[in-house]
Amino acid sequence: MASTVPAERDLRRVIGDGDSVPDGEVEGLGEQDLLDLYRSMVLLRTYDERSVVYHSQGRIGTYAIYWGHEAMQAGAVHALEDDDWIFPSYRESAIGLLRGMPPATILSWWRGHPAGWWNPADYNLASICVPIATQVPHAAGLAWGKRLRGETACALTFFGDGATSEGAFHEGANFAAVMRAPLVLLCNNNQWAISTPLSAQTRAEALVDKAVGYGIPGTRVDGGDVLAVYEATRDAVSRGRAGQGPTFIEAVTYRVAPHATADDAKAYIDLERVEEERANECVGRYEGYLRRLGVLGSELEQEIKAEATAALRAGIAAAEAEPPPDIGLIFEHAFADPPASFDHDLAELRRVLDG
Amino acid sequence: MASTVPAERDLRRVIGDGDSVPDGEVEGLGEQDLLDLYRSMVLLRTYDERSVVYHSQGRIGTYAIYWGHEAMQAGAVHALEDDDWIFPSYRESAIGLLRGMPPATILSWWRGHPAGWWNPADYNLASICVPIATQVPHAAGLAWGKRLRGETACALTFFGDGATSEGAFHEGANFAAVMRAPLVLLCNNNQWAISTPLSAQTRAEALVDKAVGYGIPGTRVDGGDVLAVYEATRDAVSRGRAGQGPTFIEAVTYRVAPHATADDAKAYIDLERVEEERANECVGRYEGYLRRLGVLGSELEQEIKAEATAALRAGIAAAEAEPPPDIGLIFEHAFADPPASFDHDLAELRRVLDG
Amino acid sequence: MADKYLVEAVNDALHVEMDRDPDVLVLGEDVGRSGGVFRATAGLRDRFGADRCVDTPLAEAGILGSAVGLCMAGFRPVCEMQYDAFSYPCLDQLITHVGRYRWRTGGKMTFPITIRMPYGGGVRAPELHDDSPETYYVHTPGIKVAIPSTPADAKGLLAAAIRDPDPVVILEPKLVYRTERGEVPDGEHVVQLGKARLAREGSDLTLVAYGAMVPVCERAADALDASVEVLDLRSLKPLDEGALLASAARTGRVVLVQEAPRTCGYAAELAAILAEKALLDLQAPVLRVTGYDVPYPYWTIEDAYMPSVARVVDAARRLLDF
Amino acid sequence: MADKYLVEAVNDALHVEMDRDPDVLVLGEDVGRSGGVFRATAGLRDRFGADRCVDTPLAEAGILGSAVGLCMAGFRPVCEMQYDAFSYPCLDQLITHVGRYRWRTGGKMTFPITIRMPYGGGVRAPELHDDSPETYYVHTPGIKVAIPSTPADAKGLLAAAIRDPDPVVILEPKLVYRTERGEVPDGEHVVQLGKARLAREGSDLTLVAYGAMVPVCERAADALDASVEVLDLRSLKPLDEGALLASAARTGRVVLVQEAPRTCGYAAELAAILAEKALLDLQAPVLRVTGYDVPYPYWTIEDAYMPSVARVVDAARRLLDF
Ligand SMILES: Cc1ncc(C[n+]2csc(CCOP(=O)(O)OP(=O)(O)O)c2C)c(N)n1
Ligand SMILES: Cc1ncc(C[n+]2csc(CCOP(=O)(O)OP(=O)(O)O)c2C)c(N)n1
Ligand SMILES: [Mg+2]
Ligand SMILES: [Mg+2]
Repeated sequence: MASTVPAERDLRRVIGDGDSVPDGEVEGLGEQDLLDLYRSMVLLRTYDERSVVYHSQGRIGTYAIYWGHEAMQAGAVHALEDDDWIFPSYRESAIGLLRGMPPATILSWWRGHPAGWWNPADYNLASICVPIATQVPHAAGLAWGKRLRGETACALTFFGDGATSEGAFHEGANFAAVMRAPLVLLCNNNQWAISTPLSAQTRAEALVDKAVGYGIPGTRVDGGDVLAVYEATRDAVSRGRAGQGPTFIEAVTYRVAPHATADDAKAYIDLERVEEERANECVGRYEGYLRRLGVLGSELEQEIKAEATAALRAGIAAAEAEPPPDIGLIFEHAFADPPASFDHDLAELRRVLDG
Repeated sequence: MASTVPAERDLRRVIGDGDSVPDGEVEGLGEQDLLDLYRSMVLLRTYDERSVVYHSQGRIGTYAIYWGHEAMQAGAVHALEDDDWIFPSYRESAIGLLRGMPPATILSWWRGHPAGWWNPADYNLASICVPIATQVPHAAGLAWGKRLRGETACALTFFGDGATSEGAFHEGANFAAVMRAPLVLLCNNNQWAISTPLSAQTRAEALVDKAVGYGIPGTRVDGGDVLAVYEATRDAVSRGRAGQGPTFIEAVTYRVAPHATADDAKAYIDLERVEEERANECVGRYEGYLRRLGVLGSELEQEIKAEATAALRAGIAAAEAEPPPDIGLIFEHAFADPPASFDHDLAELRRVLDG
Repeated sequence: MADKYLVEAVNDALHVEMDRDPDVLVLGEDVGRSGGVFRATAGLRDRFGADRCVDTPLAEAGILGSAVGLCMAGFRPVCEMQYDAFSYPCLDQLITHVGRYRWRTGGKMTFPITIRMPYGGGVRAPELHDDSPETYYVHTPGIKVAIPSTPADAKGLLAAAIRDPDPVVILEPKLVYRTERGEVPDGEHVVQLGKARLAREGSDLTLVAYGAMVPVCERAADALDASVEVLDLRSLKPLDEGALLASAARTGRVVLVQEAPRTCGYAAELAAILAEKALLDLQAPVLRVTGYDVPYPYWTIEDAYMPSVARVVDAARRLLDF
Repeated sequence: MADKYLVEAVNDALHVEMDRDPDVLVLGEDVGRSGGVFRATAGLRDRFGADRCVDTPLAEAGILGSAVGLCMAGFRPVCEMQYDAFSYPCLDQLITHVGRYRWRTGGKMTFPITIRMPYGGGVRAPELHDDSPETYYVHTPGIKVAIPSTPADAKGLLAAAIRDPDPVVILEPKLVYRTERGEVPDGEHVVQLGKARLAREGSDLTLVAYGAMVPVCERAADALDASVEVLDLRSLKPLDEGALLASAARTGRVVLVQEAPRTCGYAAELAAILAEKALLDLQAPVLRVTGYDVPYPYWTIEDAYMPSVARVVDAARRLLDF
């Protein structure tokens, strides 16, 4: 007998192929909203492409590329209100751009510079999470806390397909379900965990099936379709605000880029598949949609892209203008009231380095 | 759209109620097998009831009572071959009895005496696992290893409803699925984790739903029906031997006893429900079945119960006859080649204690 | 002032602090309906409601991880780990996030998390109910650690932990939960972290301990015909280094007592501090009386494993005769 | 003999040991298809098959927990943790089972598990790719710990770990994975655990280190106008206590160097041993040069955090002038 909480297996799509598959539309999204979404995607894309260049120029350190995931990221965040919280993984390092964070802040993070620190409360955006899946319980706790306070804010957390294998994902998802926390569990199924394919990560036919075990609704969307992601996230958020607890969204994408600038994917990835996916990448798909809708002309497109490029140019300049951090920072911020031994350690360190 | 790996939600049952619900039967189980099952249940029941007495007499330490879970335990183990491995939690501490382990060994474990140590390879039975759910990855590894060796042996692990919330359960279950390990994941859903009810543990309507997320089959049985548990386990084992990987079995029981001798359940449990469940306890149900089948008469019943009582009487005597362990044991068995410092530590300790 | 057992003092602190600050929230396994397996949280659920004394799912990393998120929502979570050895699943969250998140925000966001748990051996329990895990916590940057030995300190240190802007781990000596009894101030009572307690003054030798080892050292002091000082550290991080060095300077002879396995135990840290900063004061080697580098033994022989009065006395005599 | 980088020596050891013993099995994240993020396991999957060099799901507790079961099935699992800080999710399995299971069976069943991981800082990486977690491992009963500093020892210690009947953690200094280069014996090469290496003899002062801190100490020795001994411990547990005490007796001045945070770091254990057993040999305090008790900093300032030649030299001078 089938479970009574069936996960939706069909890929939700809105954008057509400009041919046999017709375009759909998302109720409530006006022209301005559609263009805002586009601006966000372009900004994310520009940040990513510039970062790869900056890395090759030695201007930032190792960088986790997200090329091709812009629709998934922008679609989700646009479905949130500003007081909703975002818990990103390193793969969504630039998501703050969609919350008004200066590119320089994120570039500084990748430059190993403390100017990359921010106060999560300033953007309702948690710090970039490096250990896989460990941000999921944080998001569950925040969402639970908001419910306890009677606030309407929700939380959304991004994590990958590989992350679903971690105990931290499991414990966080279950906590959210049990506490009826308004949380969107957004799984970016790009089908690779570094060199490990999804088939070596799980036997589930679809990651959305995991929702069933937590007794929460799950839905599956084409992660390259920004409007589908937007709609699915909006539905999940409204469920959360209505006190119905968390929702699991599997956004199906593909990692067309190496895991990070340090990684050589050729060793393991199927290059033909990569080419196919690249040809069908999400920004181009959305541009086609907007053009068919007559909302985007090449002039506006150029203008938006120029804006983004300018923002990044200014961003890297600002990041590089940051003065080198003082080593005193080593001893700051670990505690509100650092022990006296820290002063002694710092004094000694300065003496040694100066002499 | 429904998941393609639906978990079976209906409770599998074989034993009727001697009234409107007719008795079923399990193909392949002869009279002798039915009586062997009964003997095992009686032995487990006797061990448990005697242990509670021994504890009250101060002859064993704190003890985790399993009264009412005998059908779940015996049904599962009888479906295994001797070379299949068992990974118990503390709740199945006496499961070794069904593998020929002397009661004295288990009683010694609860007496905090090293005579309670055993070599898992002697019984294909792992040590009693105290930290919740942490035995699940062990069982997955053993089962995976057996497959790698081309052996037909499977593994079965017992864990509770509360255990399903732990990351260790999740990681172990997923490993087993991915490695196609011949593992039976047997969840004893007795609906309580100490004082925490199932409703505070998960939002899943049934724990068997968790199977879906791992892409493995799941089935749900009446844990008080020894034949249903036997049959479900036998099916799972044959799936495993056929190379089809793990199966999740939810055995629905109820914890009619306190969590352990130290626990006072009256503070939180529904006593009426406990009475109902006690009235419908598994040994009595099976006795009714055997009588209706004409396989068990009161004479034989008395004989079997007397055997068990004698075994326990001999067991506690043997356990109490164990000489107090020498403190030298503190330094043994941690390493195959203990460091010289251990000799020094022991010598000093003896000197201090003797002088 | 009221006479209380140590575990009652813990319960008292929780009542007072939850009453004082509506943002304080207790979460853990079985802390609510049953009031905790040691009854440390008894009465909280009835008094403050199921939303402020929460029976969580059975998942320690989930408990501590969600506490991080609760802080972001403005709460001050008090997490109970049911037993010492069952806190290990939360070490990953502790090390990678709890100890680092404030730093990660440039000090702009605080994480006032308290983690409290019963710890230590001698209670005749099955394995993994006996550990002394302080090293795992003390070694972790960004984490404070306190271990009370008296009912008054159990209340005061827990209150300090709950009010502290940073994460604090409180290890409660379960062995003496219901044997150590003493006067506990009514109402608000805070014992500042980082201040040791001179349990007994002396001039010949110093016994340094914390938690359940303090009463052992006091009995050892009684058994010795010498003027023995007993220093109850109370707070391991921050450490009252001044009190340690002052006592070592006074007596020149120091025995460090800890229940945990020896290698890299906290006594090693204390000995290292003495070897660096008190070398010229020392009139004899620094001795450690500790648990051994083995799995905590079965309880029929656990008393031989635990640092005992006899072992402490023996070490002290060796120093006095040095 | 062949000239190899340290990480190549690790790879060599894995090839030799897997070739030698069909029960040896490598498992971890990305160890197979890609040969590991540092290429330490490169070639193993092609050579020995996907069943003996296994890309596991992304779950460290699952990796170590299933390794326990693999031992019960007669295998000798070699688990890779992708980075130091990503080994923390496996600490629960390590402490509650890996270090105790042999004991739990009365010594009748062995658990020949090797856990290897790159560790340490200085590599200009985002946070949590820089930790030195040895204390968590060394403090845990039933666990052995070794840390090589040369390619030859990287091969020999790993081989010893794989052949050892008990669980061994090998921390590989990733900072020098591809800078330390040296002669590595071909074929089978085993360096017994528990034997320190006198990297350099001297009579005035001893620098004690392991892993990536050994080359730092050697450069510091060069910079000092004194006869400096450099002791490379190689194995932290078991420790070659004799070598430590002998060197301390020779020089009377000891500086202990470790990259990990100071409190309860391994240098504390070494200092405690000296304070107990070498007090009369010591002509000066025992100094520790360590990482600090703070989260490992952002990499723009990590060089100031890491124990440097300058800091070691400074500590040494203070002792020489004492
Ligand atoms: C706990 C932990 N283990 C290992 C790693 C190393 N690591 C970084 S990214 C990665 C793969 C993650 O895959 P996935 O979850 O699918 O996210 P994606 O990188 O594809 O976005 C691994 C293993 C880590 N960061 N944290
Ligand atoms: C990791 C861990 N956390 C906490 C405990 C304490 N504890 C012992 S039994 C128990 C409840 C277990 O409930 P369940 O899994 O349903 O098994 P049951 O006792 O009902 O058989 C808890 C929390 C433990 N043993 N291990
Ligand atoms: Mg992925
Ligand atoms: Mg239960």
